[in-house]
Amino acid sequence: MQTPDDADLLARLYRTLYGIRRFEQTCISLYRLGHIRGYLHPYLGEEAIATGVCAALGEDDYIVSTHRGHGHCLARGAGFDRMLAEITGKATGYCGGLGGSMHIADPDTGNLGANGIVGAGIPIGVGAALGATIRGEDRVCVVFSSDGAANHGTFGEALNLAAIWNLPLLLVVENNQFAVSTPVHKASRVVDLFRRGQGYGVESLTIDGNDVLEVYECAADARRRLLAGEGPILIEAKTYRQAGHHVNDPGAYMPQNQVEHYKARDPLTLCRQHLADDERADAIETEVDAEIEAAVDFAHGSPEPAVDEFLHEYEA
Amino acid sequence: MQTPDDADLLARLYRTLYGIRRFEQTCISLYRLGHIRGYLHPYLGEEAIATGVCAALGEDDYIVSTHRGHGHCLARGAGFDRMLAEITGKATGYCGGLGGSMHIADPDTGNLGANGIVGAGIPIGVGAALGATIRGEDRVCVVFSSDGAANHGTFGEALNLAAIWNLPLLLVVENNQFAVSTPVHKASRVVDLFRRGQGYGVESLTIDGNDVLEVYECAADARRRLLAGEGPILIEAKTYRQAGHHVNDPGAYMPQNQVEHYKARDPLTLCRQHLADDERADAIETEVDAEIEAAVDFAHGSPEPAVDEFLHEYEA
Amino acid sequence: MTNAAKPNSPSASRTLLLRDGLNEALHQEMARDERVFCIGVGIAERGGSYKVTDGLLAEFGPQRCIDTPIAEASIVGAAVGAAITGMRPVVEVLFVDFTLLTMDQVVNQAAKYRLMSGGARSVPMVLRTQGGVGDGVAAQHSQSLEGLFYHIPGLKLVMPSTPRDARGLLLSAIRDDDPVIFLEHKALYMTEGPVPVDEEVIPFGVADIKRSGRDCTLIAWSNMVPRSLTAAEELASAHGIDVEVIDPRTLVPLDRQTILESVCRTEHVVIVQEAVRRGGVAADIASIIQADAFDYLDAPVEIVAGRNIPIPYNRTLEQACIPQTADIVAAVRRAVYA
Amino acid sequence: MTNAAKPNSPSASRTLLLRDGLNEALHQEMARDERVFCIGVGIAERGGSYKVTDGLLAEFGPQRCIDTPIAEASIVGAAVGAAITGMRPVVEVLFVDFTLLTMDQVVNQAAKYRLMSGGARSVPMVLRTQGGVGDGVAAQHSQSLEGLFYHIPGLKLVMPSTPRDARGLLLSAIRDDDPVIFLEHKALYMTEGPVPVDEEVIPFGVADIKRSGRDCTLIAWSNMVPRSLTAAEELASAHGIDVEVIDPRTLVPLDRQTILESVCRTEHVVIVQEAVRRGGVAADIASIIQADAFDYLDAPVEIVAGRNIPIPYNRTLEQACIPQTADIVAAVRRAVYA
Ligand SMILES: Cc1ncc(C[n+]2csc(CCOP(=O)(O)OP(=O)(O)O)c2C)c(N)n1
Ligand SMILES: Cc1ncc(C[n+]2csc(CCOP(=O)(O)OP(=O)(O)O)c2C)c(N)n1
Ligand SMILES: [Mg+2]
Ligand SMILES: [Mg+2]
Repeated sequence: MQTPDDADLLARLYRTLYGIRRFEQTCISLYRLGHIRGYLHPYLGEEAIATGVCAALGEDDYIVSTHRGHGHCLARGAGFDRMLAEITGKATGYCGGLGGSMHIADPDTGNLGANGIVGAGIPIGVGAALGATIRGEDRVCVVFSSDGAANHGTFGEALNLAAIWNLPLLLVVENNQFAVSTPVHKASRVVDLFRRGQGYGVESLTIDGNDVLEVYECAADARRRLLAGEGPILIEAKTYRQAGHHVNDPGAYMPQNQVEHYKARDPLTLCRQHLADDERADAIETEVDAEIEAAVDFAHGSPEPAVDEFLHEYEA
Repeated sequence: MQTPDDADLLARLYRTLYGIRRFEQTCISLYRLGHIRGYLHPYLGEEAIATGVCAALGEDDYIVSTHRGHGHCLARGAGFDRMLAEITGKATGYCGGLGGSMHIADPDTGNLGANGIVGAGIPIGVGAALGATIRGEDRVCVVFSSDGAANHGTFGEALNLAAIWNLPLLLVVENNQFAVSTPVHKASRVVDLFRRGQGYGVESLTIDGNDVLEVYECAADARRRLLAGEGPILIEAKTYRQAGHHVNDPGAYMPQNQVEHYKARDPLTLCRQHLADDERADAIETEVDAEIEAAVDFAHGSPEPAVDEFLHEYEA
Repeated sequence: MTNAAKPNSPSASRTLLLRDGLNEALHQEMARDERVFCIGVGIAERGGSYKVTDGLLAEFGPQRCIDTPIAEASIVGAAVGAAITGMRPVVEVLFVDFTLLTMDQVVNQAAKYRLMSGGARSVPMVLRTQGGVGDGVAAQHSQSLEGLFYHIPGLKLVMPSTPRDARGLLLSAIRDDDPVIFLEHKALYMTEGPVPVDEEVIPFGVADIKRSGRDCTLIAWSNMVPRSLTAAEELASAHGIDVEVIDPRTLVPLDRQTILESVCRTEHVVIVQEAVRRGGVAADIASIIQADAFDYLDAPVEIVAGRNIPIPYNRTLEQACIPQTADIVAAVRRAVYA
Repeated sequence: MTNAAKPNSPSASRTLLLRDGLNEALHQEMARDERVFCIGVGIAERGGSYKVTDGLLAEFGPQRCIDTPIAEASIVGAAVGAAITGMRPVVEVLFVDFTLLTMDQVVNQAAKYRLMSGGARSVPMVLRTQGGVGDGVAAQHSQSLEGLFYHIPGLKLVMPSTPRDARGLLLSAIRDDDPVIFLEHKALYMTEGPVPVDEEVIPFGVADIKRSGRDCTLIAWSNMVPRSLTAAEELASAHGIDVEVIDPRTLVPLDRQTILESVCRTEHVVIVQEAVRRGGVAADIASIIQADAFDYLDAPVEIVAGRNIPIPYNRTLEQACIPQTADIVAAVRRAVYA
C-alpha cells in the first residue's frame, strides 16, 4: 500500500520523467525547425535513470554527465528555460550559448558538465570525489556513463583509482544496449557490464533502468554506503533508446522486438502505474507543458551572445 | 621420473635462464663502467617467465616486450652479441644503436619490440594477432606485460578487443608485485590480477612465475588453445625482482622477508632442482659465460653508427 | 588550372563528391592489395559517419572492414601492430579531436618505430580523420589540429581540398611505407569536382597551384582553399589584384620549391589556415619564407588564421573564430599595398 | 643581469638547485593554501624521480600528496575534476612524452572547460612535467613537446631555465586560475643558482633578459638558455659580437614587447629551441617578428632547432639532433654578417 509520502515522491519523480520526455521532444522539433545546430542525442526512453538517481542525491552532491545529457541536467535541477536557451545558442543559456547540447554544465547545481568525448567524464568525476574527500566533506559524485564508455580506457583506469582511494563515487552505466548502431554483444563478450567492475574490486550491481522506483531506491542505498566510506559503487542500469542515436538517426538497426519490449516498459508508463493516480499525473503534465512552452518563449526571446564581449573575454 | 626428452628440455630452459641472468649482470657491470647510458631495467629474478613462455612458442609467433625486456628478447632467440651492441649504442646492435635497452626489436625472430611506455605494447600485440588472423595464419602473439600496466587504460581496452575478435593473443602479466616502489596492493584492490581479465570474458589464470616448468607447460597449453581459435588467454605469472626497479635503484622499499622468500625460490635454483644434473648445468654455465664474454668483446669492438649516414637516412 | 597532377594527365573524368573519391580509393586499394584493411568505430555496418567507407564491408567482408568498440587509443595501437607485421591498415578516427586519445600510439609508437628499430621495420599505416568547423558541433568536435602532427618527425601529413586530390593522395598514402595522417575536413565531404576515371596516384610533396596569379601568393589547404579561391575572384574583380593560390596538399612533405618560386615572382604572401594562429603550420611556412626569400619580400608574410580560442557553439561566435572570405581579401590587400 | 623579476627585488638570496626551488614553491603553496595538492606516479613515498616533491608527504600527509598507479590519462582527468570543484591540483606527469597519453584531458577538457561552461568555472590545475634530451633515454623519453601545448588555446605554458625563475613561476602557476603546463627540463634539475630568501612571485608574460647586448637578439628558453649564454660569451670574446639573450620564461603568454624592443635595437635575431624545427615555437616567434618588426630586420630571423628526427639512443647521434653551442655561434654569425 502506498503512503502519502510515497505518492509525493512518485509524483515528484513523474514530474521529472515527464519533463525530460517533453523537453527532448521539444528539442527535436526545434532542431527540425533549424533552431538547434550540431549534435542532439535525446534521452528518450532512458529518463528513469537520471530521474531516479538524482532524486536520491543531496544538495551538495556532484554529477558528471554525458553526450546524452539533457536528462541528467534537468533531473539535477536545471531549468527548462536556460537549458533551451543554451541549446539554441543564446546568451541566457547555462553556458552563455558557448557550450550547446553536448557541453551543458551548471556548477551551481553541482552539475560538472556533459562531455563530447565518450568516457572522458569518468576520471573527472573521480577528481570531484577525490576533492570532496580531501576536504573532508560529505558529498558523493555520480558519474553517468554508458555501455560504449565501458570499453574505453578511462573506464578501468578511473574506476581503479576510485577503488584504491575508496572514493564516494557512484558510477552509473546507462546500458542502453547500443553505442550508435553497435550492440553491446558486439563490443563486449560480457553483456552484463556490471561484471567489469568486479575485476577492480568494486561493488557492482545491475538493475532495471526503466523502473524509476528501483533506480531511486538503489541509488539512495548506494549513496548511504558511499557516505559511510565503503568506496565506489557501480550500478549498471539496463535501458533502451526510444529513438535513434541522434536526432537524425532513424535507428533502423534496432530490432523491432526489442523496441516493442522496451516501449511496453516505458519509464513513464511504469511510474504512472506505481503512482496509480491519473488525475495527479495529468495535472503534472499540464503544468510541465506550460513550463516548457514558457521556456521556448524565453529561449526565442533571448539575445545572442555579443561577438565583441566574447572575443574580449576569451581571446588570449 | 625424468625422460631424456625432459632432461633436454630442462637443459634448454636452464641455458636460457642462465643466459638471461648472466647477461643482466653483465649489463649492470657495463653500466657501472659507463658503457651503457639511459635506463636499464634488469630482468633478474623473473627469468623463468620469458624462458618458459618463449620455449612454448613456434617459429612464426610474435612477441611484444616491455621496458624490462632483455629477457624476452634473449628467450626469443636474440644473440648476446647484437643485444649488447645495441645496449652499448653500437652500429652492429639490433637497432643499429638507435634504440637502446628500452627499444630493442628484432622482427626477424618475431620480436616486435620493447617499449618505453608502460601498457603501450598491449594494443600493438592485439594488432599483430589481428593481422595474423586476417591473413589466416597459424600464429599466436604473446604480449609480455606487467602489474603496473594492468592499471593502464590500454589493458582493458586492448584485452576487450582481443576478446570480441577472438584473437590468438596470450597476455602474460608479469606480476613482480611492484611498479617501481608501488606495491600491487596500493595500486589495485584486487591483487590477483588475473581477475581483471574475467570482467572482459577472457580465460584467465595465475601461475608461479618462478617455476620455469610450470610456465612452460601453461604457455604450451595456452598456445594450443589459441591456435584452436578459442580466443585470448591471460596468464598472470607471480614473480619478484631480485634487484631494484632500475640499475640505480637499491630497492630499499622491498620487504626483506619477501626478498628472501623469492630468493629461496630463485628460478635458476628451481630449474636446477628439476634438472637434477649439476654437471650438465655447470657445463651450460661455462659455455654461456664464454658466449657472453665474446659478446662483450663484439660490442666493444663494434663501430659507432655514422652521423652522416644517420642524418641522411632519417632527416625528413 | 592545376599544374601538379600532370604526369599521367588522364583523359576522361567524371564529377564525384569528395567522400566518394575517398571511397573509390579505398575500394581500389583493398582490391589491389590484400594487406590493406579498414578499421574504426562505425565504419563497417554503418559505412562511416560520412559514408567514406560505405560498401567496403559488403565487398571485402568483416575481416577487412572492421567495426570496433569506442577505444581509439587501442584501435590505433592495433593498427600499428598490424602495420609492423605486414598489413596496411587504414584506421579511421571519427574526429581529429579524438586523435588526442591516440597520441601515444601515433607519436611515441608509429612515428618512432622506424627509427627505434634501426630501420628494420616501418609502419605503413594510414590514419584517416576529420577536422574543422562544421555546423555547430562545438569545442570538442571542431578543432583543426594539423599543427600537432606537423611537429612530429616520422609522420606524413595530407590535407586534401578537392575530390581529385582526395582520391589521388589517399592512393599514395596507402602505398606509403610510413605512417600518414590523412586529415579530411568535415565541410568538404559533399564538395563536388572532377575525378579522372583512370587511376591517378598523386605523389606527396607536390603542391598544386589552384589558381595562377601575378600579384600575391596565397597559400591555403583543406577547407581554406575554396574560401581562398572565392576571395581571389573578389580580389580580381573588385580590386584588380591577381592572386596565385597554392594548395600544398601534403604539409609533410612540404613542397617548398613551388611555394618559394611563386613568392619570388609575386613578392607578397598571405597564408590562410583555419587552425588557431599560435603555433600553427602557417607560422612555420612563414618562418621558412622569411628565411629563404628574405630579399624578395616586399612586405611581411600575412597570416590569416583562426583565433586563439576554442570553438564556441553559437553560430555567430563560431564563424568569428575562423577566417572568412572578407578576412582573406583584407589580408591580401594589406600585403599588396603594404 | 635580469631586468624582469625586479618588482619586489629581494635583498638576501641563497644558492639552490633548480629542483629545490621547485620543491620550495610546492611546500610554500601547500602551506599557504589548503586547496593545493600534489598527485602523480611516484611523487609521494619516493618524492618523485627528480626529488621535486620530496618531503611533501611527510609534511602534508597522504591526502595532499598522492601516489597513483600508472594511469596518466585518468590522473590528469582527476586533476581536472578536482580543479573545477574548488581544489588546486599540481599533477606530475613524469615525462612530457607521457603527456601524450593525457592529451584528451588536457586539450579537450582542461583547456576548453572555461569556454564550454560559459565562464562559469575555470580549471586551476598545474601540470608539471619534464622533457628534453638527457643522458641516453632515447626516443620515447627525450622529446621537447612545448610546441603541442603552445598551439592549444586555453593553456598557459611555462618553461623555466634557472632555480629562481622555477620557484617564482611555479608560485604564479599554482595561483593561476587557468590550466598551466609547467615544463621542466631533465638536464636542469641540478642547475645551481641564487634564489631570494623572500617570496618572489614571478608574473607570467614577462621575459627576462639574461644577458644584455647590442648586436643580436637571441631568444631561447629552458635548457637552451645556458647553452645560449655560453655561446654569447664565446661570440663576445672570439668574435666581438655582443648578444642579448632573452628568456621568455612563459611561452604562453609571450612577452612580445620585450622581444620586439630588443629586435628593433639589434636588428638581428636568432631563436634557439631544442624541439624539432618543423612546426615548433621558434617558427611561431619568427613569424611574429617578421610581421611586427619587418622594417627593422637586417637579415632573416635565424632558427637553430632540433632536427626533424626522433631522438636516437647513441650519444653521438643524440647530440647531433639538438643544437650545440657551436651551432648557436654559427647562426649568430650568419645573422650578423648576413
Ligand atoms: C571517444 C569518442 N569516440 C567516439 C565518439 C563518437 N560517438 C558519440 S556518441 C557515440 C556512441 C556512444 O555510445 P554509448 O557510449 O553507449 O552512449 P549512448 O549514446 O548509447 O548513450 C559515439 C561512438 C565520441 N563522442 N567520443
Ligand atoms: C605510461 C608510463 N608511465 C610511467 C612510466 C615510468 N615507469 C617506467 S617503468 C615503471 C614501473 C612499471 O611497473 P610495472 O608495470 O609493474 O613493470 P615492472 O617495472 O615491474 O616490470 C614506471 C612507472 C612509463 N614508462 N610509462
Ligand atoms: Mg549506449
Ligand atoms: Mg611490476
